[in-house]
Amino acid sequence: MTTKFDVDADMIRRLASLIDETGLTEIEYDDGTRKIRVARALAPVAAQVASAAPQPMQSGDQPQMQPAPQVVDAGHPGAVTAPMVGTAYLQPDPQAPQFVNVGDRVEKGDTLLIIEAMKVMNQIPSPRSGTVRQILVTNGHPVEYGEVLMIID
Amino acid sequence: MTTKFDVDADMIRRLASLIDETGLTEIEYDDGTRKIRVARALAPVAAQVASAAPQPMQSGDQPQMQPAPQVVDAGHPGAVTAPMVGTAYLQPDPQAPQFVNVGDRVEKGDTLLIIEAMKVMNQIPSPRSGTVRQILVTNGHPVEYGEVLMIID
Amino acid sequence: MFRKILIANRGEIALRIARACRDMGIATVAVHSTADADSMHVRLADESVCIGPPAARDSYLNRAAILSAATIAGADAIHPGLGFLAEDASFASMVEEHGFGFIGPTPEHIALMGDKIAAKRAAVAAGLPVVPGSDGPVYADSEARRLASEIGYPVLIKAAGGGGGKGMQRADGPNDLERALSVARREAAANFGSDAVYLERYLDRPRHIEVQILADHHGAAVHLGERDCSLQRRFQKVLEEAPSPALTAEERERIGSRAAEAVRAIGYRGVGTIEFLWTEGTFYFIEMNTRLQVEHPITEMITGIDLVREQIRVAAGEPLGYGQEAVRFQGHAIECRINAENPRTFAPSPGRVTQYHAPGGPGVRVDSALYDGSFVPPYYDSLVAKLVVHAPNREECRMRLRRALGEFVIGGIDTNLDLHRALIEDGDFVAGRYDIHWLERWMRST
Amino acid sequence: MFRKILIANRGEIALRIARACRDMGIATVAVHSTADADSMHVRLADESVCIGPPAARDSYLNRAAILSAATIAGADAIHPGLGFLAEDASFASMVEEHGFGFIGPTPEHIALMGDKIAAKRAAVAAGLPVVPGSDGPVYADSEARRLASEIGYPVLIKAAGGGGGKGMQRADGPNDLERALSVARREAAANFGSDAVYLERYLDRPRHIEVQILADHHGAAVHLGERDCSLQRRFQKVLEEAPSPALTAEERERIGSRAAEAVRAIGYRGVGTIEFLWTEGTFYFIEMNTRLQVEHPITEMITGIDLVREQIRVAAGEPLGYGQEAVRFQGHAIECRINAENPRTFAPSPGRVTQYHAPGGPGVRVDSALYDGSFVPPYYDSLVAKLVVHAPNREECRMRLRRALGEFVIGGIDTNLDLHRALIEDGDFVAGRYDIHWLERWMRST
Repeated sequence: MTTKFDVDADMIRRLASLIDETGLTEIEYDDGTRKIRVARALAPVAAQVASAAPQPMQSGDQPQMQPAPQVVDAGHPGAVTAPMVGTAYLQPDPQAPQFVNVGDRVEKGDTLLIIEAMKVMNQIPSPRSGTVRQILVTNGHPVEYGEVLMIID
Repeated sequence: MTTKFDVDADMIRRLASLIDETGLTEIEYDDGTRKIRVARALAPVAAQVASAAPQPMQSGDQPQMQPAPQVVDAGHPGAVTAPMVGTAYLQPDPQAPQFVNVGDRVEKGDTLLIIEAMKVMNQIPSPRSGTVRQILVTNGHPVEYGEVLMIID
Repeated sequence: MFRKILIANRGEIALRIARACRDMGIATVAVHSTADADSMHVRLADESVCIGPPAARDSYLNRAAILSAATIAGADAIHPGLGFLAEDASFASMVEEHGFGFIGPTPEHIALMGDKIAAKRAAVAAGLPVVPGSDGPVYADSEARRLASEIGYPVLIKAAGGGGGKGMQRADGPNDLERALSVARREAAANFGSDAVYLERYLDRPRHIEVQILADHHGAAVHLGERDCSLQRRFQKVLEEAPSPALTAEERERIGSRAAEAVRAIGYRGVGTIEFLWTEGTFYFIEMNTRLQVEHPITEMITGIDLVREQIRVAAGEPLGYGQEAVRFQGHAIECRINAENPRTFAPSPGRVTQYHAPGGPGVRVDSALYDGSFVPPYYDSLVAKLVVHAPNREECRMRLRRALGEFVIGGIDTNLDLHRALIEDGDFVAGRYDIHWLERWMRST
Repeated sequence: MFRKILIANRGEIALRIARACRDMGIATVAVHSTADADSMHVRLADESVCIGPPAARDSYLNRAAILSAATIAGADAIHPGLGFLAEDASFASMVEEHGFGFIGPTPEHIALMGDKIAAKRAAVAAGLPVVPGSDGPVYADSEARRLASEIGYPVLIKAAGGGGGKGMQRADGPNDLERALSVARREAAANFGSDAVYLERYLDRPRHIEVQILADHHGAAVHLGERDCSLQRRFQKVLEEAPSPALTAEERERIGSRAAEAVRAIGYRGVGTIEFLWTEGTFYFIEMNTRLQVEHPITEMITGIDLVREQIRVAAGEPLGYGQEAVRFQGHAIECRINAENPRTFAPSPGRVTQYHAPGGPGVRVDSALYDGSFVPPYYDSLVAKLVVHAPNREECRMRLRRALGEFVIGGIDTNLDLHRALIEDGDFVAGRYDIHWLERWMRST
């Protein structure tokens, strides 16, 4: 693990526009010490022909949940990952405010969001105290096991 | 090409006994500047199972023609290679002496051996003037196109 | 017909099912553990969902995660494959309760056949011959003694909840019975949570012969012939062939018809396999597997019927549409199970595949999720490829298999390819002369 | 039976023949140029002999080198494969003069069918329908004018020694005839060393349909059904299927029987293909290929007959052993020719293969000499793989082909995989509605 991870938002924006321009679905860049990967999953078409060629892992539902280029690195020291597969909710109920917002200070154990799996609402606690830097999930959209939900450091 | 090629006979003998000991069919060794490869082709058995795994090219008849570990490098500056496939004869007729022997001085154009192909006796001339260092074919045995026949430098 | 199927499995069988779906124009959802993110079954699916960490109990055996994945992906049916949850009646129930189609039999049939004593009773009721033995669990030693002398020694004591050779003991005579009973009970309790055991006659050197059946939801059922799976090591099948070199045409027809009738009698639906021991012309039911079988491709090769397609079709409620007379058997097929394992110790050999080249040409089929650069994780079964060969007759099939085994290259991990290469050269194998103990004897002698 | 066969070819067809030999227990000798020393056909042979430098005229077309190789290796027969020396009557003669078996027809039959005018006359004599046209070469313009008005415009002027579209000109009316004649004569002289030309009716949008035949040395002959090879680009077949989506069962049976009768009439032996143009229910003989055909696997898939095995068997003098009634057609098969070529310019794309993964699973066969790390040399044909798919009917076959094309990975060189992927989605292809010009029209429009 690197001691400090600095998310270079400009770099990500630049890579995102490169993705737009080139029609690529993924760019990975490794300068020997650091690696950055951006990907944009494609919308599935009915009975599309899958290819055995290496390609970014994609979920057909990801385009809805992550319309923006997705920067996922479960190895990020501030990453909070999904402990289960299910549907993410950022509010306790549709009328209520979000559990947390970007910039909020949270304590270890504070509820960050809910993941619904098998009709059960699972409150996901913060694994550490810190500041919410990024929220990477969209309210009401599915998440996979291990997916980065938030960055808190 | 290296300017001078020194055949290390001891090394070859050592590798040959390693081949015996280990049951390998080929050893290749590259120290960055020099490469040496020794191989012993196996006798074919009827309907043996060929393998798609990389292996030294082998002719089923080679065990007869080259019972000793074979050191072939067509890139050797002194190599004289077979211009056709056929049967090699080192003498003009069975009673006559060999065209050339190891240590002989030959002039460019001197006949080195005969390759019989399609009942035609083709005299193979020396491509250069020099000394016969090695004779790598056995009288009356087949040779492939491109196979090293002799080393003359 | 289903629109989108979630495949609750991994490796070659997940790939096999995905191929059938693609061939039918059905979208697929792969689920995978974090260890399998780059695996072929994920690459070739239309969508994929990561459902948990490497340990199978947290991923491929995680019922809640699989059902959540099916929900968020919008699948309308779930295929359990084989192993993992394929014979878990409670999973089948949950799948149906959540409104998904379960591509397999009813939970009741799964439960029935999962209980070895109940299954044997059902087989008797359906007219199948069984190994002579106790009608149910045997509790008292005195009862065991009386039954054993009726059945005739040697007898086999087997765990009621069992399988895989655990809780199984042989008693050669009355003096040996008490010991065998107590060991079997202890093993049964340790492995299956119940010390219930039952008695069966011990068969000397039988063959393992199983009949593939296929039934729709409307009462139609056919058999697709038998497979000879006698070549086993520690109850694990190593090489299977169809048809069996031992059966006569009359035996084949007779056991096939009885299997199909039995399936109709119990109202079974989907694909299934009825396993028998066979010795000297007599069949003895041992169990029924209520799922697709690893060795199903050899049946596909000799019948030309795509079993996974048929399984999906009937699960969607479609009628079979043909009768037994439409099932034709052509030629001979052999499957070699290629395992990632040490050739001497048989320990699993996980790792990075540094070279992969599958054999090709006529009559050769490879079902494998390996590719050059793929990783065989240490967490799961060591089966990494199935080499299936078809030819007009057994000897041509064996020659073609020899050729295909010679072409197969898997580098970076150890495999049992050499075991298969040697096995098919043995005179007994060439003659088709083997029983369920033959392979272990052969391995000790070579 | 032969003990050791020298395979005088390279690439996938040499591998195909080596596989048949291995399946039969016959030893193989590969010959190769220096460019092919590491190629798969060499790796999988029992023995190999380097016969010359990369240029085909000095290696794979070098008759003396091949015969010397057969002598030193102790082969007892030579299989010429296809292309190179396969239809060279003088090579076939030399092989027999040197005491080797030639796995192919007699030199006389090769020569007969190599002369397009003589072949057409032989076809007429054997009762096959031919395209209306001149009976032989046409020398005077006045004779050409008289014949053309008899045949009816448009007419096609073709080189007597020709093939491959060279020396072929179409004349739409009397005013166009003189120009077309002089161009065709000039091209014929330049390409074939003779300016002899002949006239044929021009058929508008026919299909290319060919019948596979197989005959032994004892007068027995069967047909193995037809292949539809209408999808062509510059006279090169791109995708073939069997059976043809256009023929009725009656047409199939009629043309098959006539082809088998013709073969018996001329005393032909071995495998061969009689090519026809077909339009509105009528067949017109165009030529006969006296060798194995690239697209032979689709016939193998629907008949279950190993054509190369049969070819070797009959060449060794064995009787066919079965009649037409034993030949059964099952399902549908399609072959895609995978070429190493630039997808836009169609220029060959030689180079190092950096990734290779062939599709697998049921109904999928790949004939290819590629492997991960292999090199496609620039000296030879660009065909590098044949993807052959079989299924119970045409639409299932197309769906399975789509799946298999999706699984196929060839990296490092350009291929036409994407062309095939797009082609099989076209509505006309789905409907089986195409003629010999369709593919070029489609490629211009996409």
